[in-house]
Amino acid sequence: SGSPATGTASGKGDGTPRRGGRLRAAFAGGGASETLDPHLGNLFADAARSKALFDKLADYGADLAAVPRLAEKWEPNAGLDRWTVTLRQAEFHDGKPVTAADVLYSYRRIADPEKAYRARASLEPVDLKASRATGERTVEFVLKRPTAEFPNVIAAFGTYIVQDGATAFDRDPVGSGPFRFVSFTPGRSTVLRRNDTHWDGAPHLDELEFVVANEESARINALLGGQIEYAHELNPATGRAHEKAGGIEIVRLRNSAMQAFAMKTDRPPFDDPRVREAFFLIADRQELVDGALSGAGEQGNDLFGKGYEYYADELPQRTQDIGRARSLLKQAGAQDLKVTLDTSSVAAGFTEAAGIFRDQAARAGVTVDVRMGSKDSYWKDILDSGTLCCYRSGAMPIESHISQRLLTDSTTNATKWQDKTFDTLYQQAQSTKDRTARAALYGRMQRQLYTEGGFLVWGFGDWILGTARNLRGVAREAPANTLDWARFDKVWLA
Amino acid sequence: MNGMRSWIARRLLLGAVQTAAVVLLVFALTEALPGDAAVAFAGDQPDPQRIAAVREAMGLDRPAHERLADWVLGLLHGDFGTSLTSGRPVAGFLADGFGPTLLLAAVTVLLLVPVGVGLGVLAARHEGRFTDRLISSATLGVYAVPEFALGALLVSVFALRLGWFPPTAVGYGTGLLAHPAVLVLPVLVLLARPVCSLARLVRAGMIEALAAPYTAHAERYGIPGARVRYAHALPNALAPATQQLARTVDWLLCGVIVVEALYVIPGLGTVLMNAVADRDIPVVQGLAVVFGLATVVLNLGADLVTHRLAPRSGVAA
Amino acid sequence: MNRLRRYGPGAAVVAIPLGLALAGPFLAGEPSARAASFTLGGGHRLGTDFVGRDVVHQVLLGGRPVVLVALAATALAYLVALPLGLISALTHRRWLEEVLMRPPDVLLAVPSLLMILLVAAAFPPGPVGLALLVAFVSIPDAARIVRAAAAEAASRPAVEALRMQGESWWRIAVGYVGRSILRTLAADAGIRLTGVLYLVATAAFLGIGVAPDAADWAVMVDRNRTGLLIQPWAVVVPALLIVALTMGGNLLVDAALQHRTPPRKGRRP
Amino acid sequence: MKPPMEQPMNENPVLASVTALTVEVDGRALVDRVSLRIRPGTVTALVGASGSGKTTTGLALLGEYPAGARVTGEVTVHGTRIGYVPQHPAAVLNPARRTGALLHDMARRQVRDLPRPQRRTAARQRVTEALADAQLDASAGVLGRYPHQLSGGQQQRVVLAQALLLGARVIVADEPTTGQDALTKRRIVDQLAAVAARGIAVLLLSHDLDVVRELADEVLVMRGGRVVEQGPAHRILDGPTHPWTKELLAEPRTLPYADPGRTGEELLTVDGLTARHRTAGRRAPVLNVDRLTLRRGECLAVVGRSGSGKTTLARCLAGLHRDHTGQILLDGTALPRSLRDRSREQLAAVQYVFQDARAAFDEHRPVLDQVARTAVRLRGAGHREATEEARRTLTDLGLDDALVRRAPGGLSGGELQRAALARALLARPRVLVCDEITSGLDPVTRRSLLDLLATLIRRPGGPGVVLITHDLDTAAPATRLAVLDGGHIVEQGTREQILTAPRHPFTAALLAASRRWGAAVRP
Ligand SMILES: Nc1ncnc2c1ncn2[C@@H]1O[C@H](COP(=O)(O)OP(=O)(O)OP(=O)(O)O)[C@@H](O)[C@H]1O
Ligand SMILES: Nc1ncnc2c1ncn2[C@@H]1O[C@H](COP(=O)(O)OP(=O)(O)OP(=O)(O)O)[C@@H](O)[C@H]1O
Ligand SMILES: [Mg+2]
Ligand SMILES: [Mg+2]
Repeated sequence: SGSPATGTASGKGDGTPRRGGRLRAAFAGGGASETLDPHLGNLFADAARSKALFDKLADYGADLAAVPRLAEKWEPNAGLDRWTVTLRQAEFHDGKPVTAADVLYSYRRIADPEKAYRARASLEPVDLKASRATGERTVEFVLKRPTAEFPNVIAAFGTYIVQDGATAFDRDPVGSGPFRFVSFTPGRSTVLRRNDTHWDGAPHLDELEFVVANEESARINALLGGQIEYAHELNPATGRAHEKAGGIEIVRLRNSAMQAFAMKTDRPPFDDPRVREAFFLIADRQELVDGALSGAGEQGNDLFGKGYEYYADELPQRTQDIGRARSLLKQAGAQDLKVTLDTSSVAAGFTEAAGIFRDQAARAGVTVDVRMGSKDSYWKDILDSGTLCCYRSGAMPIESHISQRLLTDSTTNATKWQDKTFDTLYQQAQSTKDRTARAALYGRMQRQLYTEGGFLVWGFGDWILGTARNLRGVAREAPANTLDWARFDKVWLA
Repeated sequence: MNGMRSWIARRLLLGAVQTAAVVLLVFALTEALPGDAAVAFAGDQPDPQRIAAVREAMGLDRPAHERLADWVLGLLHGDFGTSLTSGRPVAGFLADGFGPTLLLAAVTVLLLVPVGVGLGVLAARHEGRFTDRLISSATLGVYAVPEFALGALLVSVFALRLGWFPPTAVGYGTGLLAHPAVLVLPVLVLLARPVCSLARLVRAGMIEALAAPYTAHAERYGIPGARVRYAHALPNALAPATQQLARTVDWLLCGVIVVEALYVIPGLGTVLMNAVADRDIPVVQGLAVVFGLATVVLNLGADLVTHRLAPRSGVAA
Repeated sequence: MNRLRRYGPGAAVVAIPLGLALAGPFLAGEPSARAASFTLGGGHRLGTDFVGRDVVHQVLLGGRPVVLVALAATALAYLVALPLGLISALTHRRWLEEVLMRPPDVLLAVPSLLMILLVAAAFPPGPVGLALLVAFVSIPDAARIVRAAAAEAASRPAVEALRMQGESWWRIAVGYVGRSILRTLAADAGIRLTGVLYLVATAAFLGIGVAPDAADWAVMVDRNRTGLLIQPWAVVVPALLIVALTMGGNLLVDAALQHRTPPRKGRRP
Repeated sequence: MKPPMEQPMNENPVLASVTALTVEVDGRALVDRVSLRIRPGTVTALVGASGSGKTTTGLALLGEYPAGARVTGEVTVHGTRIGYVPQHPAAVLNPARRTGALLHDMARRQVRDLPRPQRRTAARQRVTEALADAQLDASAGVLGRYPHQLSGGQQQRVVLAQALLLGARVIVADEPTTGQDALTKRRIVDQLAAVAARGIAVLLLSHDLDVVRELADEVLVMRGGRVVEQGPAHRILDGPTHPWTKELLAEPRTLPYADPGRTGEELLTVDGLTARHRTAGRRAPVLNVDRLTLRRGECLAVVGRSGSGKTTLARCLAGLHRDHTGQILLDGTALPRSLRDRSREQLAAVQYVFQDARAAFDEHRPVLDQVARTAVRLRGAGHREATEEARRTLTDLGLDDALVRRAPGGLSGGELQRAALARALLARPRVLVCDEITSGLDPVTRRSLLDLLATLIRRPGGPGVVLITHDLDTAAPATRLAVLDGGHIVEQGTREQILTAPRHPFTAALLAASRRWGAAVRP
């Protein structure tokens, strides 16, 4: 068993794993209102903790393709609207086996319309009323429509399997994950201990402690001072400072965060594709990557999912062309264009990118007025209002990106991209069983987005981790949110 | 003490009104902030349906005044309500955050008062001369360095290079008192600014007081220099400094966000930051009560001292 | 002869930041092209800042707003706090004092973070609005200090005598009481000025007043902090300028006030 | 008591000496080649005109000089500390500390050698004794009061107690009795004599020639910074040679201030007044006046023990003391209790001259400007006009132009007192309340000032004057006298009646005490 798709022991020369020890990992956290409910989690810290305590049916590999976890295998029917999932033999921390009933309970809990758990949107294709357990360890999922990408659904963020009937998690959460619960102080620390009977092999560590440190400098200082062994989410500048110094190990998880400007395609001035194209041409992506991400990333090509499965990397890299941008704007009758660019300190690099883009746009005669918004309500605010905003996205399959953001009925369609043919292509892809044929369809959709879409994707940021030199086995190719990211059952302290 | 007592009683009554005003104001401010707990909860998945469901689950669909009234009713029974985001009682949040905050504040104040006052008096004694200039420049210089920079500097020198103190309080949990070394650096950063403001105000008042005839008189009569300065001259210089001290203690009690973040000390400032970010109004309100009361009490205390230091005020025509 | 000794140090220290603030914008010239953020060398004498701009250029531009906004905000705060504190120190009507001083107390208890957040969200103001906001936040504090310092002076027989003469409130309050507490006011204002600077920077980050990437020393210090380890100049230089401004300014004021005290033995009982 | 005269003085060692001391400010000599010697057990008195340099000489002994002064000559002091009773006691009393604070600190240092448990009581004992020596009753809570809660005379006695407690071998006493009534003064003088008898040297600076006569062994007469005559007390006082000394010794004024024929109807009436002071949280009544009136064109003298409530009464009249019941009527209409509520006319109508002139001036502004402001504010005069008038009034009071252009710190006690009077006069008041305005003046200046006051009173439309004084000589020429004791007016009546046929035993005692000073108390 195991995770076939990703090479876990990535670091060459990490040596043979050593058993024992306590790993302390620092994350930015949610403060005193944190909970251990795996379905409630929103933050990276929540995700990492849930991953240690619980398991999902599947998870994402480094290319964001689903890899089986608790699910041993999955089989669709011919119409792709019924999927049978077989569970592997696994047990919860209290010794009870993981059963089909637990899976259905967990999914129904997530989908509870009253509760509005984050993963509910991901489970939307599943008709949970009709789905049923066909055996102790087999579940038949009935889908509302053909869904070729069903494995993405069961690998989605937050779709953890809890025990049938479980409601409270803060006291004594029981999962099937590689670590068992020891103690939890919201906003401060969570202590876990090795689950010797985990189906994927027992972790090397004896104990795992998650500590909360919201300030980046605190995380790096604690790491440098030997108070922790794993610091999540560091600044590019910090990364550069310590990469060569040698005191600690800097790990860059590539392609973790898409950075973009989102243009609302349904309203002036961006309802005119020429204006959108002009904006594509205004951006000097390298300058943005260097300035806003401090060089820690790669240029984007106005498409989501660089390096992921189905990514259209045959499309030529777009570069700045102010002259052409000017003429396109002129054609569109928007020479002295003034737009407001919404930004906020909600994500690293946002305000920087906005400032840099403002200066770039000025060269094409476009006046960009940067407006700082509240970071707490930013995503909601930019969803419907404004015309241009900073946008970013964590890793997810390209299919999920499309279904959540680019269909007419998508719930978080920040570019207001509503295109009948595009929708049709998507549905077509979902009912296509053949992978190559599906890939071709995704390619067509991406080409359309490349020429006239609303996302000006200018870069992909690295996710930077700091680890102690004696921490081994940390995956280096897993974008944030994928299986091997923040995975502590395969690391060890040398 | 009749007049004084009634004055204190009135101030306390006013204090209750003020605290209520603080709570109302904070409630209004948090309500007026864009987004609510549901929006904050939704984060980068602002699916409108989901937000609506969360809103309903949290009871945010009820009108604001109703929620406030409920909360106030609860408060009258000593119940601070429950957090919207976690569903846990707010009182627990306050209790958890209060320990570290109180500890930091207490240690800081214990050091601040002697150092600030001492430096101020020393500078005043040598007004215009080298010592004065040295003290003034040093305190002002430290004052003008932003907290994070000072914090970073202290950590890199004393924690990372020399290894004298731990760089952060990560992993010490609530047992800060058991590890005094953890407190050294945060307290130093916390001291940096108040020491300057206190010393400057003491210096200003002290220059006048030292030049006053009553000080010369005490000196003339053989009272030892230190006693003249601290027991006879200082009381005349202390009123503004007391107000400043009250503000400092208030600031320390209401959470010192930068230092808490820098050294990972989960105090009230962190609780407030998170609660505001989450729009967790009951928690924010609970904090408002605590902060309001702290401010009222501290201001009252400072005013009492001011009054005591200028005994003629109130009698004068 | 003595003048140089007295004013020399303060003037020397404050000259650099003040000179830069005044002349900087004229010396700055056109901005050079952006480079990668937090780099050293490459034609940038002090390296680049968090968005890859030349630090020297930013430093030259960044003094004026700092000096202007901080001065304006401090002055504004005192414009309100001074009368407030003096009225309440000079009145014998308790209720008037309560009416004047209790409401600002409420403001003191409201976390300033919340205040700034709200203003940032509700009506993002320009630099003028920022100065107003920062002044507004400082009023209660300053008023209390004024009140406390003035309490003793306001109850002296000299004030009674002035009243006896039918002297106007302003003359009593500003001409006598204000003058008596000048040193304390100067000490408080001198420090407040610096406090205000950083409040401006915090506010900028939240979107109030100046742009988050504005050329402003305090904003530079705040925003370049992430690069402290690889490109310290972007933080150190503006921070040192602010330190010099604070230190020099206060030392100058100290020196100016020095002669106001008669020599120790000069006062007659 | 006075040491026997026969004792040859030069056998005594010199404790302190001043030789050819010259103190110059801006080229003007405040003290000009003054020499004096102070010997143990003797009282050396400096007398002379107001502004003649007495205080400056006294301070020189303490090593203190005016700001920016050029000093030549020599001052030597053997022994360590010098006790000092300044002319304005309020200035050396710490406004933020209770009066006991310094006394206790001093006493504690003196009992350091005792075993720890006894120190406290011993220190307290010493303080109580010193207070008693200074005629203060420690049990009356004086120690627990702030300086402003004491009357002018009480403040003076506290400062005297400090000097006595110090146990220094030299005491410089600058006008130690000015604020005291005849009875208290008597005891203080006795105390000073006892101090001298213990071998302590006293430098007495005083205008009160009776006190000087009683105490001094040697007298120096000063004028314009110079010593014009010097010698054993009895010789100087009984057989003065210098004309200036003779002038000093001239009889006080006896002519009534007011023209008895011209007193008119009631001008100011105090009706059922009870004034309270807050001490230690209690509001205790300190003054009860059923009825007291001042008629147009008359001078009402208020006399009484120190601390009997005279200043409180004056402050009530002036609207400076709000905490009182009852009414104060001006021309039959009640005056607002606080001067803040009084109209400009009302302010101008009732003017008060503060007992402590130094405390009542703004130390930063020139005296002339401060005096002139009264006319500007209360009578609407122009700035130039007002300054001119101020200058004239001040000159009438013997203060020349150069003097009044200085800040108050540059004026002597008596000079400031006169400036304070001028400030009130510029309002052209209808009621002038004078609180001890002659205490800092030499007999000559005092007489001329009182003459001036009399001229004013006698002028048509002149003010009615309430004259608060401890000096019966000064009170005697008043139209009527009111005698205050313990906050009550025990007796009031015409000068003839009070001075010749006092009805109340307290009045009699006060008169007797004054007579013993040789005061010319006669109708
Ligand atoms: N700082 C000063 N600058 C200039 N002249 C001064 C200063 N201090 C005092 N004088 C002047 O010196 C003279 C002597 O003052 P001094 O106080 O010694 O007089 P005095 O004899 O004590 O008078 P009084 O009896 O009125 O107290 C006065 O004319 C006064 O105006
Ligand atoms: N502000 C005050 N608070 C409390 N008690 C006071 C206050 N002022 C005066 N007293 C007390 O009230 C009494 C009357 O004081 P007042 O000043 O009227 O006396 P006085 O007759 O003017 O005495 P003196 O001749 O010594 O100036 C004194 O016993 C004094 O101690
Ligand atoms: Mg004198
Ligand atoms: Mg009196």
